[in-house]
Amino acid sequence: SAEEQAFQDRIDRGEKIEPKEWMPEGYRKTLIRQIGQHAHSEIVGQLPEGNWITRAPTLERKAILLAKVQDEAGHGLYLYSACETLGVTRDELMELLHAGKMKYSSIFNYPTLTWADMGAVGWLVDGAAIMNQVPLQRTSYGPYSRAMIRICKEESFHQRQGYAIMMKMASGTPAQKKMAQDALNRLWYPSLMMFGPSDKDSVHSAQSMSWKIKMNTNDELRQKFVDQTVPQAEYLGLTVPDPALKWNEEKGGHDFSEPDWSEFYDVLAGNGPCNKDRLGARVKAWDDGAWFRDGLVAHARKAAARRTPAAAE
Amino acid sequence: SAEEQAFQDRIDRGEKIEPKEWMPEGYRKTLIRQIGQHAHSEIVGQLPEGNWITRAPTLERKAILLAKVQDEAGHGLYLYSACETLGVTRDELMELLHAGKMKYSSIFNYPTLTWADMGAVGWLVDGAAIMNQVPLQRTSYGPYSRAMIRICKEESFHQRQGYAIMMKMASGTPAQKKMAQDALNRLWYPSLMMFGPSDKDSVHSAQSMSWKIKMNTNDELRQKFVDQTVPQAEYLGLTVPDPALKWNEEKGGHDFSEPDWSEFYDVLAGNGPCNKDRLGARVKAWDDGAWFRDGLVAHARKAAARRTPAAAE
Amino acid sequence: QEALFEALLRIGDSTLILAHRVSEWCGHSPVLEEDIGLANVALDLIGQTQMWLGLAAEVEGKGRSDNDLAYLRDAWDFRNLLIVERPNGDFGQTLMRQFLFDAYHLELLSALMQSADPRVAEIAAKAVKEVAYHLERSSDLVIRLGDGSEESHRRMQDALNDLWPYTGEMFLSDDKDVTLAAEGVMPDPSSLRAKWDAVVREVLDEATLSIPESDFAHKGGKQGVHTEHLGYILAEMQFLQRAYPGASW
Amino acid sequence: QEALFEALLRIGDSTLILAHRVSEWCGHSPVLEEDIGLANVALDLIGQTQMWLGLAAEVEGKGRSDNDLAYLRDAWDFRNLLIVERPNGDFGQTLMRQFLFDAYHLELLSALMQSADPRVAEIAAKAVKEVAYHLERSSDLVIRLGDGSEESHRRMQDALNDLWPYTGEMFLSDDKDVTLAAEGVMPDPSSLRAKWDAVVREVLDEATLSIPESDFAHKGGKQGVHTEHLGYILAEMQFLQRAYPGASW
Repeated sequence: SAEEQAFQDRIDRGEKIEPKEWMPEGYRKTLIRQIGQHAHSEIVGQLPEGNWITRAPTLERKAILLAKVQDEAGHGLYLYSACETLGVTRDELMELLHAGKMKYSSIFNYPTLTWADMGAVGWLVDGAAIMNQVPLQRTSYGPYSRAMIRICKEESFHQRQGYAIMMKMASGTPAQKKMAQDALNRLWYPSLMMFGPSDKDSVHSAQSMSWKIKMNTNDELRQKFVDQTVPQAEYLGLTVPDPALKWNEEKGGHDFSEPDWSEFYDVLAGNGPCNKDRLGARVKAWDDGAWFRDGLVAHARKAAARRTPAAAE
Repeated sequence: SAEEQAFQDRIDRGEKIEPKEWMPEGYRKTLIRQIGQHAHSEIVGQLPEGNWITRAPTLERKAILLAKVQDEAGHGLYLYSACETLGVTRDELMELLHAGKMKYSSIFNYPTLTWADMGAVGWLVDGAAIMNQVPLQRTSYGPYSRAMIRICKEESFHQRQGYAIMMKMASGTPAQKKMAQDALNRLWYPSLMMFGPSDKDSVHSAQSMSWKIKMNTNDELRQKFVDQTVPQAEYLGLTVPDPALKWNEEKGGHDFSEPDWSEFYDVLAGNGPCNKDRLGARVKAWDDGAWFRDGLVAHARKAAARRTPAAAE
Repeated sequence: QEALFEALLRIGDSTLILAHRVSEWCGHSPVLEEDIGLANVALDLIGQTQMWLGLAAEVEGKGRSDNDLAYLRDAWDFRNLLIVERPNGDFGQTLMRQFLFDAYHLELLSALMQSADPRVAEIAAKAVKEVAYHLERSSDLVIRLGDGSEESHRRMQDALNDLWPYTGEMFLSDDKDVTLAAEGVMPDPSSLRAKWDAVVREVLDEATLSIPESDFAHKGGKQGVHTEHLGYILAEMQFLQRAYPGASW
Repeated sequence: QEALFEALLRIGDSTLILAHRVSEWCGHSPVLEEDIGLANVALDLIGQTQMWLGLAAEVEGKGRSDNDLAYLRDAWDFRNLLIVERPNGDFGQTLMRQFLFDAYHLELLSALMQSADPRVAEIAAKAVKEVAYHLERSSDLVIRLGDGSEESHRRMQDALNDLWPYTGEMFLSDDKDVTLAAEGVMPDPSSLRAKWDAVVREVLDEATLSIPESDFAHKGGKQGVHTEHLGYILAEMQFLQRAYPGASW
């Protein structure tokens, strides 16, 4: 339609779309799915790292980790707000998450098993997230773009902190070094999966790219991530768990093994190491907290009634 | 009455009273209170020691502690059975406990704070319990007397195990020795309280003694306990936390300080360190387990109905 | 030798961690008879742990004891099945976990009694009677609660659904399993499946419970990749040995 | 000197253990805003712990660090108030514990700002703003939930009843308190009671909650005699430092 053409022209010119402006239903829906999923990932993402807060090995590390997990909750807040500008409430989004009708990033279905995972999550998982998110700062939807700008700033800080933990571990005692290598072994392929399936198997991509909701292909970003991460691993003295990994002079990037995509689809389907525990923890938190939320609503009603006694009659 | 006189004569002759035989209502009630309280003490008594099973320092110690706590549950079982012969059910007794209408031994309202407490509880608490129980093997009520005979055998085994832990601790590292002394410091006076208030303040005593439900006065037993325990503490190289403690040649026993009876009455009134936690844990176990007990009853009904189909019609 | 060491850890760590979980119920179970019954199971499992880890330490030959293995390894060196580290949940979850494990445990021990290694066969022969009783007890309760009240049925079915994905790991073989099976020291885990299936299906049928259809299997425990729960178990279990190194208890 | 060391532990251990309890909620609270709010409180308390235990280590003069004090002492060497080691319970219990402690904490820090020891006064001055905000936040929520729905009122009243017996310890003085009060380094704990009472009563009144009548007070934390909960907290918190002694993180 003409409306759609005008909309696409605006995007092509690099204009930002703002909440009250006209947009195609598909654009709105795709954005809700994408931003909502990102928001859910932030809050579910509190759990694997939250798992080590009470066991952080020093007071400084505990404080840094607490601050990081707090930032993630904050990112969830920005993103839910961005999503709400599209006409869906946070509670609706939560319900969809709890009913299993919306996803969160599958990476959070892997367990955090040693302290080195706090380093590897920051280094690899936040690293991959940033790789995905930096281009989204230029996404076409205004509130989303602005949320991404704030988030990227904090995420790169988190990534540096994660790398600093890896440095400590990799240059520590033999046990610490072993922990660091073990964390890399377990998290390498799941991190590669964070960019989604190979372009040839990826649905929705073309439309999302023309709408500037998606800025790069999955394979482009994955390649970039590998090329950035491999020298960092070398600097740490750790070995990337991929015997096929090799610099390819011709393409100016690394050749590397694909992750096991059957595992990816399994985890997506609910059969990951922690799917049930993660979603179960969120549902329990929500259900156990119902009285708290209801209590606050009840108080607000009473307070309002006291302010305008007429309303109470 | 003549009946009462005949009953008292039997007791005086050393005869045992058996369940179906006539007995004064007061005798029955006093026995229910005393045996029920003793049964409750066994099951609440699982908690302070159960607190260290998952943290026992070696596999052998863990096994010994598990076996001990299991024995306590077993003692509870004998005693509830003995009590049931007096016309009250175990469930009724449980409800009285949970409603705070029946007591358990106040000693279990003290926390177990270090591994040495596993030694001190065996040595002092079981030691005091045995001192109370040995004479009760000769009590006038048959089922109670027989239960006490079984229990005393196991308890003295527990006491030796407790003392063995104390030996290890007292001859161990400085930290272990300190733990042992600390446990003695905390548990000495509560153990003395286990014999009940001083004879001059003790109610029900005379009647219970003539019925041979109570065989010795509180003060007699307390003196005996002190005289037995002091040399054991000396052998361990530990100091009884009582500066007034002294051998009195004339009376052939130790002089010692009375425990703080106001603390005793406070704890009895519910204001001990763990009263709420202990009773709360038992009530929670009972409430959480309701579906389990109901399920078993439902199954038994179904099974009975299947056996005699007529009953189901 | 190294394969045998690992295989012994797989058994001994499983009995140790299950004993830990079971013993958490001490004093908190729904009836006094269960307090006694569970303590008895935990006690048997600890005794078996002492034998398996004792033999593992001997096979390793580095001067470590059963206690050293139990108290001074971190999670990644543990080789227990994931199912035994699952949280206790309600009593139904605990019972179902016990039943599913007991049925496997009994088949395993029965096979181990034929081990070419007499030390292994001897331990298995000692443990098998205890475990036959564990299975008798847990089967009986699973049947009564599955075919009990509506609520008890629902809870047992939920427990089965939650735990089923943790049973597949019992029957997965890796290189070490293959090596030891070839030597006749240990059975190939996959060879235990048919009998386990038969026992489990019979009991669950009688309990009126439905076996979940998914055959997804959590795995990793046997290779030292555990759930997030194990770290907490060990922090608690090992505290005294860690905080007071070298002390004798 | 020894009295000062002890007094600093009493403050620093209380902030440390409370931070631990609060941080257990991370990712599990009833709304996202509370996840953020609680993490913030925990973060402030950890920062304060570093200062208090850092100064304690300096005063002790035995070459220990704040981390050594936090990670390498067993329960009996901890000096925190018992209230901070109470289990989190439902969110109402957590909030009520926070409120009762915040009100005390603010009075304590206000007094410490006048300390004759400038190092103490300096830390107090840094912490007092954070804690004023904690109290503002917890008071507000206690009022809204106490005067909220029937259920939220009931839960807050239950929380108050359960926790009230743990408030008395805040105001008990022992020899060490008396010594330091005489030197003007620390306030006499009993001197903080009146203001605390006033603040707490005002908030609880507005929250329509009734203060329990019993004045029974649990005590012992300040002397190292704790509840059974502290041992479990430390086993978890200290695991890495205990299991990998001497490593740098």
